[in-house]
Formats: sequence, C-alpha cells, structure tokens
Amino acid sequence: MTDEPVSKAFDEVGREREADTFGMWVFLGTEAMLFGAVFVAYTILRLKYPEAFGGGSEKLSMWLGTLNTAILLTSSLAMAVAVESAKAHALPFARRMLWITALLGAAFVCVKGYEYFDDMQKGLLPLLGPFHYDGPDSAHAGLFFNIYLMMTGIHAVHLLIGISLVVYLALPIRIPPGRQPKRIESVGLYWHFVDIVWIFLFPLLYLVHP
Amino acid sequence: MNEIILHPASASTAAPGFDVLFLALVVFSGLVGLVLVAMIVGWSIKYRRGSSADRTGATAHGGGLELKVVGGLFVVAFGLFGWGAWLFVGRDFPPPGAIHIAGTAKQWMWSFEHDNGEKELNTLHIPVNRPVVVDLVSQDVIHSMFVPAFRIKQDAVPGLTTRVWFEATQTGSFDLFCAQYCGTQHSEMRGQIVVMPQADFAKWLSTRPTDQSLVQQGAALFRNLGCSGCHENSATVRAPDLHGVYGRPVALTSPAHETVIADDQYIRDSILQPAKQVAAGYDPVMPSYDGLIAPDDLEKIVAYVKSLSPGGSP
Amino acid sequence: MTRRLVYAWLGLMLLLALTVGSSFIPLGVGNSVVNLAIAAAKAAIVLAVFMELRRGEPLLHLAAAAVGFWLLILFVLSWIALRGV
Amino acid sequence: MTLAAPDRSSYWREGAGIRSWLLTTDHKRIAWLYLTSLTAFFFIGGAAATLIRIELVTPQGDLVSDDVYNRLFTIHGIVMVWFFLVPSIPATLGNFLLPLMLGAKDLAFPRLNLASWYVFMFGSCFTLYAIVAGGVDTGWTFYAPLSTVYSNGHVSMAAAGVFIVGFSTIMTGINFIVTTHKLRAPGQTWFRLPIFVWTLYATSVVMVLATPVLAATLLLLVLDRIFGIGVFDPTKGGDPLLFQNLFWFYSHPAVYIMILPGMGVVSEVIPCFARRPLFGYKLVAYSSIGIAVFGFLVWGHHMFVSGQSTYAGVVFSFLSFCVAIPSAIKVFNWAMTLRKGQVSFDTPMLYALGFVGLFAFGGLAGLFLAALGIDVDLHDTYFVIAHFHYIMVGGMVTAYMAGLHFWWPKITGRMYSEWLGKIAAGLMFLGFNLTFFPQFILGWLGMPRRYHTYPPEFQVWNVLSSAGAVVLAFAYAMPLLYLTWALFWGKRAPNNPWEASGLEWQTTSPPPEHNFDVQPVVTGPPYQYGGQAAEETA
Repeated sequence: MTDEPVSKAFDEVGREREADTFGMWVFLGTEAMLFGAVFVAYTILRLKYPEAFGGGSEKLSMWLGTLNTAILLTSSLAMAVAVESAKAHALPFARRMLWITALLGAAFVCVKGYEYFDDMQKGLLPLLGPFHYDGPDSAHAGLFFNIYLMMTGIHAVHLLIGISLVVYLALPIRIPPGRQPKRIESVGLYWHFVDIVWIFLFPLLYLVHP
Repeated sequence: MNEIILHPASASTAAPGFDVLFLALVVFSGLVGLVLVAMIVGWSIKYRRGSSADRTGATAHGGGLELKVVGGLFVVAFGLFGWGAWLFVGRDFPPPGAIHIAGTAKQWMWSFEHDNGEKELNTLHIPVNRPVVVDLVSQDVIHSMFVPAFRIKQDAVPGLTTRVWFEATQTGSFDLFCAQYCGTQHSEMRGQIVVMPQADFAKWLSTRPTDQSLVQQGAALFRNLGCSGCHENSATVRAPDLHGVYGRPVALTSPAHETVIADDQYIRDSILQPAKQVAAGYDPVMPSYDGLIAPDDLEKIVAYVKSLSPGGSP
Repeated sequence: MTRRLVYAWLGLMLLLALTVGSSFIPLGVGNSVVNLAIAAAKAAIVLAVFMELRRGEPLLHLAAAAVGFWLLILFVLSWIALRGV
Repeated sequence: MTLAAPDRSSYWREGAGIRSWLLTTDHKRIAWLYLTSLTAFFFIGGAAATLIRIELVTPQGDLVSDDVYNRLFTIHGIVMVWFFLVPSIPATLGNFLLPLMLGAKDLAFPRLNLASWYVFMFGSCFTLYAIVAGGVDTGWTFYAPLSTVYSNGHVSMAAAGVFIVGFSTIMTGINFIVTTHKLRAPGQTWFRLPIFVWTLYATSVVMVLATPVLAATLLLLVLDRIFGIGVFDPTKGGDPLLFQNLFWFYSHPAVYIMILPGMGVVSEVIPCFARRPLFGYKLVAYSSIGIAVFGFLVWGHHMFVSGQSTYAGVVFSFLSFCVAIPSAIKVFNWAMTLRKGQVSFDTPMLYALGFVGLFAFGGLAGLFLAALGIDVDLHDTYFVIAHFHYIMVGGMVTAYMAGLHFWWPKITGRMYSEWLGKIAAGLMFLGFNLTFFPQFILGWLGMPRRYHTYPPEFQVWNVLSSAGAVVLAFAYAMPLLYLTWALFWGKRAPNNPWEASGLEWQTTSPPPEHNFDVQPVVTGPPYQYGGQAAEETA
C-alpha cells in the first residue's frame, strides 16, 4: 500500500481519500440536479396531459421494464461486492465482480435496445418511425413517447459511460495497487447513482395510471 | 433633436396607482441611498488616515445592530411589497361592461379584432373611459403587449390565451410596443392605441366596412411578405419609397434612360420580374415573387400600393 | 461483509416486486404515491448500504441532504410557478 | 532597459516555454491562463456593447441592420455572462488565492483545475464561432419557441458550446468546495476564514447546484430543435413557460455566482484600507450562505407577466424581497467598517467604495422590479437593463478591478502606478453612471429592451448613455495598459505592501511554486487590523 498522496496538495493519504470521496459525492450531486431538471419537465407535462401519459405508459411493455430494473439492481450488488473486496485487497476477485457488473450492464442495454426496436415496430416512437397510437389523447401521446425516449436515452448514455469505466478497471492493466480500491470505489458510487436514476425512471414511465 | 419627454404619459386608470407606488419606491431607495452615501463618504473623510477624529470605543461587532437596522428597513420594504401585490392582483378583475378585443400577435405585427369582426393591423381604436379586455394569442413565438401610457404589459404566449385589461382616461394616440424579444423585426413590431370619445368610437365602428377591403388585406400581405422590410424606412436596404409613385413617371436605369408611367402593369411586373425594369439610382436587389404570390393576393398588393398615392385606389 | 450487501439486494428485489404488484391494484392517484414511496425506499437502501453513506463521514450526509433539499426547491417552486398555466 | 524578470524562486520561473504553461497544474499559473482568456472575452463582449451603443445614438437603425443588431446583443449577452462574469473572480483571483488563503500547497484536484480551463477554452471558442459565424440572434436567454423553431441561426451549436462551458464552472465549483473543506491550515476553523473564502465557498455551492439545470435545459432545447421532441413546442403540447422556468432556475442563481465573489473581494479590501476589522464578521459570513440558498427561491420574478399565475407571482415577489435582506446586511456592515478607522484611498479602496455605492443602488432598483405592480410596467424595459448593469458592471466588474489591484503585488511581485489607477477608477465611476443612469429613466419612460430602432422621444437619453459608453470603454482600456506595463517594468513589490492580514500575505510576492516555505498556522480570527482585535465571538 503506497502511502504518499497522489497530488502534492495533500500531506497524508487519509485526508486525500476523504477529499476524493467527498469530491465524487459533490459530482453526483450535480448529476442529480441535471436529472432533477429533466424530471421536472416530465412532471409538468404529465400534470398537463395525464390521459396521454397514462395511455402511453400502458403501451410500454412493463415486464421488460421490470426485468431491466432487476438486472440493474443485481449489477449494483455485484459492483458493491467488487468495492468491498477491492478494499479487502482481494483484487482478482474484485476484477471478476467488475466483469459481472459490466456484463449485467450490457444485458440491460441489450434489453433496452430490443425494447426500443419493439416499440418502433409497434409504431409507438414518433421520432424513429411512423406513429400508430389508438389510446386516449393521441394528440399528446407522441409527446409522452418522445419524453420516454429522451429520458431513457439520457440514462442509457450515462450507463454506457459507466460500463466503459467498469471495463477499464476490470482490465488487468498496471494501475498502482495502492490506488485501485480508490478508483473502484469512485466508479462504484457513479454506478449506484445511475441505478438510482433508473429506480425512479421505472415507475414514472412504466407504471403511470391516469 | 426631437422633443424630450421627461415622464411617461399617464392615460389609464392604472397609471396613477402605479405612479404613486413608483414615487414611494423612489423616495424609499433615495433615502436609503443617501444615508448610505453619507455614511461612506462621511466616515471615509472624517476617519481618513492621519485625521485627528476621536476613535475610542471602536467595536467590530454591533451586537445585532445591523439586524435591527436592516430589519426596520425591511418592515417598510414589505409594506411596499404588499402594495405592489395588491396592484398586481387587480389585473385579474376587469370591471364589468368591458369591451372584448381579440388580440393576435404574430411575427412582427399586431392584429386586433373587435366584437363585430372589424380587424385592425397594428392600431387599436378604443373608446375613452370604458374598460377594454384584450385576449391575447400568439401565432408563433412569445410576444408581449406593452402600452407604457397605460402601464400595462402582458406576454402573448403561443399555445396559451392570456388576458390584459385597461381603461383609458385620456383621448389621443399612445405607443404600443412588443416588449418580449421575438426575432428580426422585434423593434418594428410597434403600433398605436387610438383612444376616441365614446360617440366618435361608436360612429367609427359602425361606418367601417365590416369585411376587410382589398387595400387592407393588401397592406397585411405587403407586410407579411416582407415588402415593408425594405420599402418602408428600412436601414440598410435602399428601396424606392412607394408613396405617391402610382400614376407618375419613373426613370429607369435598365433599360437605360427610359421612363415609364407607374401603372398597374408596372407594379405587377416589378413584383414578379423586378430585374426587368429597375428604377433609376437603385441596384436590382429585389427578389422575384413569381410563383410565390397567388394572383388574387397580387391584386390586393397592387391595390395597396395604388392606395399609397393620391387618387389611387379608394 | 457481503452478507449485508446480499440482504440489501433482497430487500431491493422485494420492493421491486411490491412496486409491480401494487400497479395491478387500481388506487387512482394512490398508485403514483405508492410508486414514488417505494422508489424512495429503494434509493435509500442503495445510498445507505451500497454507497456506504451510513458509514461515511458527516460531511457526506450534509452533501446528500443538501442535494435532496435543492431538488425539493426545484420541484416545489416549479410546481407553484407552472401549475396555473 | 532589460526585461527584468521577477526574482528567481517564484512560480514564474518553475518552467520556461509554452509547454510549462499549457500543461501546468499549479493553481497560480492556471489563474494566469484564465486571466488572459477572460480579459480577451471581456473586450470582445465590450466591443459588441460599444457597437450597440453607437447604433442606439439615432432612433433609426442606420449603423447595422435588424439582424446584425440582434446578433450583436446576443454576442454581448453570451460572452459577458458565460465567458467573463461567471468565471471571472473565481477562476482568476479565486484560483490564485484560495490555496494561499488556506495555507495550502494547491487546490484539492490540480489536474481537474487545468481540465476546467481547457473545457472552458474549447467550449467558449466553439460557442463564439457558432454565434458569430452562425448568426445566432436569440439573445443569451434562448427563449423557446423562438430558439427551438423560429430562429435560423446555429442555435444548437451555440447551446452545445454553452453546455460545455457549464462543465468548466462545475469543475471549478467542485474543486473549491472540496479544498475549503479538506485543506484548511491547522487552527483555521470556519470562523477564522476570510470572507473571500466564505463567498467563494457560497459561489461554488451555487455553481455546483445550479449549472447542471442549465445543462439539462440546453440539452432539452437542442433535442427539441433538432429532433422536435416537443417539450417546449406548443404545437406538440410542450410549454414555452417550462423553458423559462428551467432556464431562470439556473440564471438567477447565476447572477449570485457573479456577485458573491465581488462581495468577498470588497470584504477583504475595505477592512485593510480602513485599518478596522470587518464589522459583524459572522453575520457577513452567514449572509453569504444565505444569499446562496435564497438565490434559488426567487427566479419567478422573471416571469411575472409571462403567463405565470398571479398566485405564483405573489409568492415569488415576496421571496424576491427576502433575498435582498442578506445583501442589505452586507452593505450596512461594509459601511460600518469605515467607522472610527484610518481610511486611506488607494486604488483598490476607491473601487471597493464604488462597489458598495453602485451595488446598493443596483439592489434598490431590484426592489422596484420585485414589486409586482411596478414590474408590470418596467419588465423588459431599459429599467431592467440598468438594474442588472448596476449590479454586474457597477458591482461585479468594479470589485474585479479592486481585487486585481489589491492582489496585483502578490500575483506579479510588481506595483502598478497608483495615480494612473486612481484616474482610471474615477473615469470608470463617471463613465459608468453616465452610461447606465439614463437607462433607468428610459425604462421608466417605457423604452423596451433589445430594440434596434426606437421612437424619437427617447433619443436624448440614449445619446447620453452612448456618450457614457465611450468614456467607460476608455476607462476599461487604461488598466489593461498600465497593469500589463507594470507586469514587466513595475516597481518591485514587498511581500505585504498594504500591511494586510491574511495568510496569502505571509509568503513572498510572487509566491514560490509550493506557496509556503513554512506551513502557516492560524491562531486568531481574520482582519487583525487596528488596535483592538475582533473578539473570537464577533
């Protein structure tokens, strides 16, 4: 365990580790505000057109959404175990758990991709194809599906960034062992945050009842 | 230098209420400002380095002095807030018996429609001493109906009907501005509110042809298609002023040294093939509208251009 | 140590089942309230256990609470501003 | 006259050549990188403003066409707000002085600090190209549906550029928050921090919590404009007021990002030149945090007449009056600090006193606009332009000048010419008032903002304002010249020319690369001026 701090600003490594964790939490705070603003747009427009949102939500396949939520929650478990084992210096085991996390993330993305394709086939996504929708308030249902695509799209982009970070850490390249747990912990915090965003996205998009 | 105005006209029932609150705020902030400047300048000079002023008993904390002083100021300030809020709430309750006008804002013009279908472009005739309610709609971006003399302002938001009411107390003509930036000719989107004695207004309203005459529709097209952008006191594009041109000889640069009489056909050709006969002293920058204007619209524009000259169309 | 994480994961799965199950019961606006409450509970579990907020220093609690408070400001005042429209 | 380089051991000499500057992680050099780019953007924005003022001398639009005028005020808005005002004091004086004031060797994340400069430069140059070449004419407010549907300039590129610059602000914010929490000198409790550190902390909190909402809003704008998702497009059910709501949720706290650091600078300068501890230090510290929190509650006052409900108007008007309280406390305390002091009138003090006066007048004008009945008439007129320029130019830029002059000896190891400084300060004060006070009257008379042509009766006030703008432009050019001159040929500055208190003055001028040879320890409250030190409980 190397014990001299990375940046010259710090004298001892404990202080620096606290700073890194605190910095990560502040960064996640900014991400939370970014998603918060997008959720405000969702909320205001849902209050304006409850029937369109209710009808549109029913058209979405709830079971794929549930499956995806389960996958992401499990990936969070895998990531948390990876962080714990990395702190306990069991790096090989931690790397394996990181691979599992990345695979589960990829599974989520595949399910999501299939779902987009399926929705497009059914003519539900006005942005990607012809729009056939027979539910209530069809004038504004297109808006619901656009918001659905936009919000899950922004989440998917954040997830892809997370997957690439996890894969980068899982590769056995020579990061000085001293700093490996720190990196894994930071990426873990980011991964859990993306999971929390989906925890709120799932009910708000898939389980809307007018 | 044009005549200077030192204070806005006060021509509506809302204006006096606004002016009193405005004066109260000026007095409040003036006093606070003066006391502050006195403190800064006074103490800076009195306690300047090396001056012999007595400096015993200086403390670095006032034991909440600042809270007391600022607290006191804000009791007054919150009174002003309440006063302002009371005036603001009044906007939601137009007095009974108001005239209803349908106001439409679109990129760079105002159009008002009276109860009897009479439409006006950029001007609104209203009777004096009678409340008027304008229901505002926008066809494109956000505009804002602002009449400084009446102290009223209300945004016209697309997808929403907003409402503003006022009651004019003076006759005359007052500026109407668009206050919300709405694109290229935002600053040209101006008009006039013409306040008339009630009897004159009634007569004016009844004698107007109910359906819009050719000339008025032509005027609207003249503006919508952008002709006004160049032909009416535009800045950078030099284009002939069309007032008084109909029926008079026009010297041309191409074909050179020729002069033609500006008759209907000349106006029609100038619109469809502007480069064929270019007026002297102007470069051929006018775009051709061939295929862009329906024949009947073309006639309306020609009628409007003719109406700009004495003895032109009625 | 990983036992604690697995328990948390089980709790999350349970809450997920609860969310989906509750959506079959027609509660009207109640559904949305239940959904959000369960989602908040899931988020709390992830924050406390997976992200080790519970064992983190008080500064992290302050940061998390501040972000929560600002999101509250954003939602409540946006609702006040736009509900009349 | 040889170019006498500053002495051997300072951070200037750490490495020679461009590489050492462009790849530095030393907070002092990054402050210089920011200082140069911000000065360039200030004069670009200023040039746009000068053209606007020249155009407005005549009621007709005879200098530029409608389109070009609209692009000019868009460039002036975007460049001044995001490329000068938001980053100016935090990224230059803040970057340089925060570690010094905390007795630290550098910021918590030095590499993130350099990354923030590169993100800033890439984003701002990209945006500048987009708005100049792409003819963006939506104003810096990008209101939908004008920006999403009807404007034909490169709005998406400009929005993407500002989106990128936003991340530079977030990075600076994160860096300052973590540094203030984790890198304070031994013995330096929160209430022994100078107010400049308090205001930078409050600014960073606002940066970190508000800027992401701007990022989300611009993202939605671009998605709406390119893909037509319809969130702001009324024809598809979207709501233009939603855009205004999200935009102003960022943009009002953003004006507190701009003014708080200025308050911090003034809270350092006035005690030093009045030789008195800051009056009511704790309350000034609390009010900095109060402004950061309350700044988030008031944005509705931008939407009083835009279709927002009357109920919401009353709520936001009340909150807008409350947000003035912390600022009033600060102004009162700055004035009280002068009492029974030994006031000297060096250039920084002139700027600081100017700040207090002009900021107070700007704030009082804000009370006019917060009062609902008044805002109905004065909204979107030149009264609003005068209000925010009194606070941004009269307050923020004046404080920036005060800070530059106050810490110039510490940053460069050179003294500037005192009498030139005083002339520039006086000229700036006069030019500023001549430019912006007539605009209060124009607003009261009812001249709307962003007007290329106006009715002739407003002309005399516009001519006065334009005359003032010429004086102001000249007054701004002076510091650029004599400070640059002083950088190379100025008289050598001692370590503490103003005998100021504060850890940054305990090291050499300019400081060595590692800031302090011996780690400073803090034993008492800041502002140890005058005989009687401020008690701990102050």
